[in-house]
Amino acid sequence: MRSASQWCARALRRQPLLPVWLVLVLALSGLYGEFGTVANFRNIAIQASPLIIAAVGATFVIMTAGIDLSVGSMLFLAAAIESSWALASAPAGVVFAAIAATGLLMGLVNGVAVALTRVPALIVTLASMQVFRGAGGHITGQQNIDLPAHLRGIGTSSLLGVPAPVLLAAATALGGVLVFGRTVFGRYLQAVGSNRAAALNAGLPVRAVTIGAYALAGVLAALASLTQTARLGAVQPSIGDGYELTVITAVVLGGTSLFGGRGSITGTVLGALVLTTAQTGLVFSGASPYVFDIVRGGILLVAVIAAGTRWRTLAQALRPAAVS
Amino acid sequence: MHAPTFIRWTAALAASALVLTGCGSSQKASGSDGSAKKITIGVSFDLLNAIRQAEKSAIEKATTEAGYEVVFTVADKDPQKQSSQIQDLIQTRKVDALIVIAQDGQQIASSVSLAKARNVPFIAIDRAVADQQNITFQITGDPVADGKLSAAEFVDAGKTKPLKVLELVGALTDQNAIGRRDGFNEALKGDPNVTVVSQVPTNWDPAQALDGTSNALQKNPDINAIFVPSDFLLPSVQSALKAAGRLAPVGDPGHVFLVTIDGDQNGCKAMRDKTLDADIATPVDDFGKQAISGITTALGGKSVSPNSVQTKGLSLDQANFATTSSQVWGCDGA
Amino acid sequence: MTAITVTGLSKSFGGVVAVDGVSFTVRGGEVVALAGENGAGKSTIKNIIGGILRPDSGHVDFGDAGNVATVHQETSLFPDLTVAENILIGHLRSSRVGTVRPAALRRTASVLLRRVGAGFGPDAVVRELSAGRRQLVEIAKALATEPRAIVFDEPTASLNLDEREMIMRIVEQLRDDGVAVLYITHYLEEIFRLSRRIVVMRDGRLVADRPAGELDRSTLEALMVGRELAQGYPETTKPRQEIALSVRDLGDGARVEGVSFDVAEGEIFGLAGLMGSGRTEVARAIFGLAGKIGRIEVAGQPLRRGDVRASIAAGIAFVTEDRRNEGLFLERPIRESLSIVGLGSVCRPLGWLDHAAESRLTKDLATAVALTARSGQEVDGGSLSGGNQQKVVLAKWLSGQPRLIILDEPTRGIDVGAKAEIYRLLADLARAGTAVLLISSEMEEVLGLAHRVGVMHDGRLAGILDRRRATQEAVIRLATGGIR
Amino acid sequence: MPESVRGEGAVKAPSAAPPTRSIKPASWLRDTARRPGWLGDLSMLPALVVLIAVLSVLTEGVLTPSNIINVCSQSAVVAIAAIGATFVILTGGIDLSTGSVIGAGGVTAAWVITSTGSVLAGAAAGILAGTAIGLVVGTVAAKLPVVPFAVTLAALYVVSGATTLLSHGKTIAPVPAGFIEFSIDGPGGVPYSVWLAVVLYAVAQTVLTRTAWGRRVLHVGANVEVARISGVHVARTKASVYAVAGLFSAIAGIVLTSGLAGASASMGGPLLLNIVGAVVLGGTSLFGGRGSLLRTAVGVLFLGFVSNGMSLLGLASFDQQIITGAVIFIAASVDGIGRWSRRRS
Repeated sequence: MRSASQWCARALRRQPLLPVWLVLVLALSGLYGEFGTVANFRNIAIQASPLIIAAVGATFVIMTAGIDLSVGSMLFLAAAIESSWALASAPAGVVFAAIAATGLLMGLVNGVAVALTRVPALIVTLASMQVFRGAGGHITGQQNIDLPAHLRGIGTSSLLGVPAPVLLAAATALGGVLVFGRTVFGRYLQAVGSNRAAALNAGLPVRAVTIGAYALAGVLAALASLTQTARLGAVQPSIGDGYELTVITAVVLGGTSLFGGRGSITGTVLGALVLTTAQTGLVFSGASPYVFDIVRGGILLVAVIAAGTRWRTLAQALRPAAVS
Repeated sequence: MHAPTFIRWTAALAASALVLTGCGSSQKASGSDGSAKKITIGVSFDLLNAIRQAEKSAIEKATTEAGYEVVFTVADKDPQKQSSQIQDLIQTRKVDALIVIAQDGQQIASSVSLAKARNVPFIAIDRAVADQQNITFQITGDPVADGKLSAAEFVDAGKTKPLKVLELVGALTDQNAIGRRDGFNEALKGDPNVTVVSQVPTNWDPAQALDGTSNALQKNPDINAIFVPSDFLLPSVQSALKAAGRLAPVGDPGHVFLVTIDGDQNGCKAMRDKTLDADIATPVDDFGKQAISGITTALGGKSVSPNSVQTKGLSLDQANFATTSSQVWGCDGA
Repeated sequence: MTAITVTGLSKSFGGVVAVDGVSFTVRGGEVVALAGENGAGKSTIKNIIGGILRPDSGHVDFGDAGNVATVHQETSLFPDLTVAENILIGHLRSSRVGTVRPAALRRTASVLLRRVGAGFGPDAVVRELSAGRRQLVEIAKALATEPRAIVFDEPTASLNLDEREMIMRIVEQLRDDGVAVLYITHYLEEIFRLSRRIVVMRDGRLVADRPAGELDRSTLEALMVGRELAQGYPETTKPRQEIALSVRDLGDGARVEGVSFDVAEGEIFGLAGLMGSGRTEVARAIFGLAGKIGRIEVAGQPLRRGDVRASIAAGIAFVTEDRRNEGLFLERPIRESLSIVGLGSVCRPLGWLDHAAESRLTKDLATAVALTARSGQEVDGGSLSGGNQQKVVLAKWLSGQPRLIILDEPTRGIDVGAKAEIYRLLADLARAGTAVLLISSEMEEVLGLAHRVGVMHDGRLAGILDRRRATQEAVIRLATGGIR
Repeated sequence: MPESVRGEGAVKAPSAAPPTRSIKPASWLRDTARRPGWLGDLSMLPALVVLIAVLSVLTEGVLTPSNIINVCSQSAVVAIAAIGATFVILTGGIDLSTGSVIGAGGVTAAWVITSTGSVLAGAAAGILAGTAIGLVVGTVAAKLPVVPFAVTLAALYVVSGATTLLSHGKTIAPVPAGFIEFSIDGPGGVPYSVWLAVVLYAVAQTVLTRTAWGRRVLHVGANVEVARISGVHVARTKASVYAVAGLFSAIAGIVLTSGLAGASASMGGPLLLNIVGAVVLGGTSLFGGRGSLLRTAVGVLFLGFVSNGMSLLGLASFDQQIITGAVIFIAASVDGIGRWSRRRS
């Protein structure tokens, strides 16, 4: 009993967002009868899936004290490749592999540029955001392209009653937790974000780790694209427009520090869930969609201030490390 | 110091080379400006999507027939960019006439006055502009009428079975979206058989349309009809229906009654596949033809009359599909 | 059994020669000290040996040692990782698939921690450790490679006496185990205690490589500086009657409480104590950087709590212990660091800056502290040597009329020449009537300069000794909790 | 008051004369100590010249006076907003809410103009609204333990959501013809908006280099702890910088309203990338403490010519995106390499 309550207390300290989310869910279920149904939770889970997948990738990047503004454009370019491949009516497996490769390539472009030049990640990904979206426009010719049925499959199929997008998101989250907590790469990520100069001094493969983080983010953005387009059933030029800010919001909401070194995958998943739940709740309430922007901003601000004290100490601790 | 300087200049050269190669090919495509006499028409689009591509082809077809040249620019939904591009077209490219699809009917006003000041005929198509006095000619669809035409389909269907309607709304900042919504709602007012049970804003975003439809179907399971204000939201809606287990072809008792507007390839295909009940097609070809004839008139020194035309959409439904589909732009290539 | 052989090393940075043809050897089982002023080229040598820099010419050979480990000066740890992860960061790959086994990590780390005599476990997050403990983690990390040769770069720079003693014992232990040790430090007593041979560098060249027994303190200093230094500390005059600073029952709400003392105008009041005894916290509380409990008066006027600007307005100046991060702008011209405090005095209405007045002011300030920056006042602060940086920090406070100047470790990590100039400056300030609160880990410096010495122990002021009674033994007795 | 310098008499001058190094006249350009500051600020100018040269070869009309005026007038809005962004970035912060404040300021101004008919009242209201928003954002960013990226991201959502909500998503128009004229014509055929931008740059650059506030902005960005300990009111400086950013965003919003003959909540959104891009392209460090408005001006012109050139070439919009991205990256890395080499030497 005691250890259970201790465990709860520890979980609470580590994930202060968990009770926030639970309260949100309970409140909305109390307010709207149809909210608290299994079907609706299933809906929320499906809707949150692409965000969770992309945000897990972004967490890796932000963990290295980087930032990736090109997430939305990567989503679009991956979707564009998917649609072009779909035109050639290749089997699903080939298409998926091609998309994963596209994601990897995009992530590598970002990662190599960030790791090997002295240009800040903000600018690198600001630039690649334009380039990827432009390339996607090239491929699609700015047309709406319907996906063939076998590619829509993962959007609607399910395994043991769990929808495929949710399975994918869960697998991504689990994989993220494992990579982050149980691999050398995960430790290196944290080390690079925590004190880059020290990581260089310790002979860690700082560049490789940085490139790896962006590459992972690229692959996961492509995977998010896959789930998103499969659900939409078509590829449209507006896919992923402004998505980067939503993704970053989810990550920051989840308590990952923009200074790097600190954060968690579970936090990110919870961040994505809180955002999606709030959005669904607003649809239930019938409020104007612009209210959602205001609510989202408010949630972000409160979360950031709540986590702020930790950040400030972090910022101070990191200052000496900035001088190499 | 020397090596890095070298690197810097190599990089600068690489940058210029990139711009060169990037631009070189397109310049050839845009044709030579050398043949002085040829009349050049500047075209400024708000964005590029399926319907804009159709409008682009319509304009290209009409200009080729008239023997004019075209320069295309696209503003990517940015009114400031559109205004800059029109400025460039008028003052630097020195085009003879303009065809514009305005990102914002009000904010295009300064471009209209610039064209007026430089004596360049200004033709607005597809989306209405506010400054009617200073434009040469305007041809648009009639969003309110299109909304009403859509509503008529619901009224018809409502006679056999009462309809609980989910109404998707485009962007609240877009006159076309608002017109379609208002026309639709006005025509349904007082009809006992058709009730709008839920209005979902989509911001013209397929993902929002998908999530909004899912949530609305969740909240109101008795929805049995959906009004989709543009064809490009149709795949989202059908995805949501499929996820909710509500996707069934026309005629099936579980079918959710669907009407869309635009008449693009998606819509036409859905009509043919009998998953869509009606599509109000925009007369895209008319836009191109009338715009160019307006330009020819204006360049001839005459004023175009009437200077504003609204063309109604064409109702394509399952009953008239065989006879009418050939007039719908989306069915052309299908 | 030679472990480190350095042959003809040269390295220059953008035309400036940092190291010029340096050769020496370190054998297994001996400690060789590398001495020299700041900027003499020690760090470059260390970085070349550690593999961080590549030499322009010459080479380093490790013989049968195979590899060399480095214990860095500014701890290069990862604040967000645990102690175990930090120690073994270079050895995480414990399985082929690249997964981490936390239990194995912890076990290995514990062994290493015991070896350095650490009294804490492997699971602590480094952020929460004190400077001394971090240094132990740093050493444990170096030991993880089982090195036959270790370079220590100022390992004790930020440590208190106990911790310094502990580090030196570890070094001696390593030496006895047959490890080759290259020891870089500014503390001459450590050099003489530990090393068998001393290698002295000046301006990038090796000027001496002699057995320690052949050198005494003043010869070593002379070798480092290149000229004979004036011996001892400058004369100070008698303090005045007026009380400049009065501290009553001061606390910072955390580690420090009940501290009371007065400093008279023209008095140099030394604050001694072990690292962690609360000296720095007292200084920061007085200056308003930490929350304070109790009462502080400057020239009879009570000081508003926690307000740096009020403290400055009252005439307090504060030279913090961390000049690089709190003292001056490393990436702005030193002119701006010099004028920052006195900026108000060169402002015309509407905040308009009088550039001519500013440059007059900063020239005067630079002259006052004998700043010997070669390229004028438009160079960035980061390009100055440690001693010159410290002079800039001191100078910026002289633009007002400081009633009280607080100096926290003003001579840490700076060369002997600059030290002497700072001592003279302090004495001159006191002679002109400024009260000086001097915090230093170098006991000799406190005893040599201060009129009275307050000794901190465990967050309290254990006692105040006047110059006659302030002996090394008395101070240490108080600092370690003994009775007066 | 250099007379008040202590120790001038009390402290003896050093006995050892500082070693002097003679500097060859030819090397003054390379010597950071001797080179005038503004010269370093123009490090992107060669790139701009190369760009214009390349564009002139590719297409005609680039270097005609009318086209140059076009580029300037098209860049005026981004230029003005980039002034505020430069100050924010100089403190090491970032303001993602710029675009939304442009919308909010413009909509407020347009609303007052359309309801009262007074352009002056409208401009005042818009500026007041923008400055107030900036002050709130800045106060939160300065007083609470939050990072500017997150605060201004939240502000972006809240401000644009609220502006859209309050304007019902509509464009506020029409505005008087004289107000529209502001962006079209002016003395010498150069629109008033361009003159305004030039004047604002001169003022802002002077404020940055010649006032105590400007110095404090640089110092907070260079090292906030040094600034705090030296008596700089850090929180006030930070808050003021965001208020100034709000002020300039609002002015930009009003100029944009004039250029577009109406204001909508969403009109500033697409400009954020150009604004931040221009500041960084100019060479102002994202880490704070280094940069100037001269740099930003060059960055703004650079981006202005890039988009003008592409539009003259009639490039498809996706090609424009690719090239814009590539140019931003290449220009930033060229400058980065330059700074890297300087640091190495």
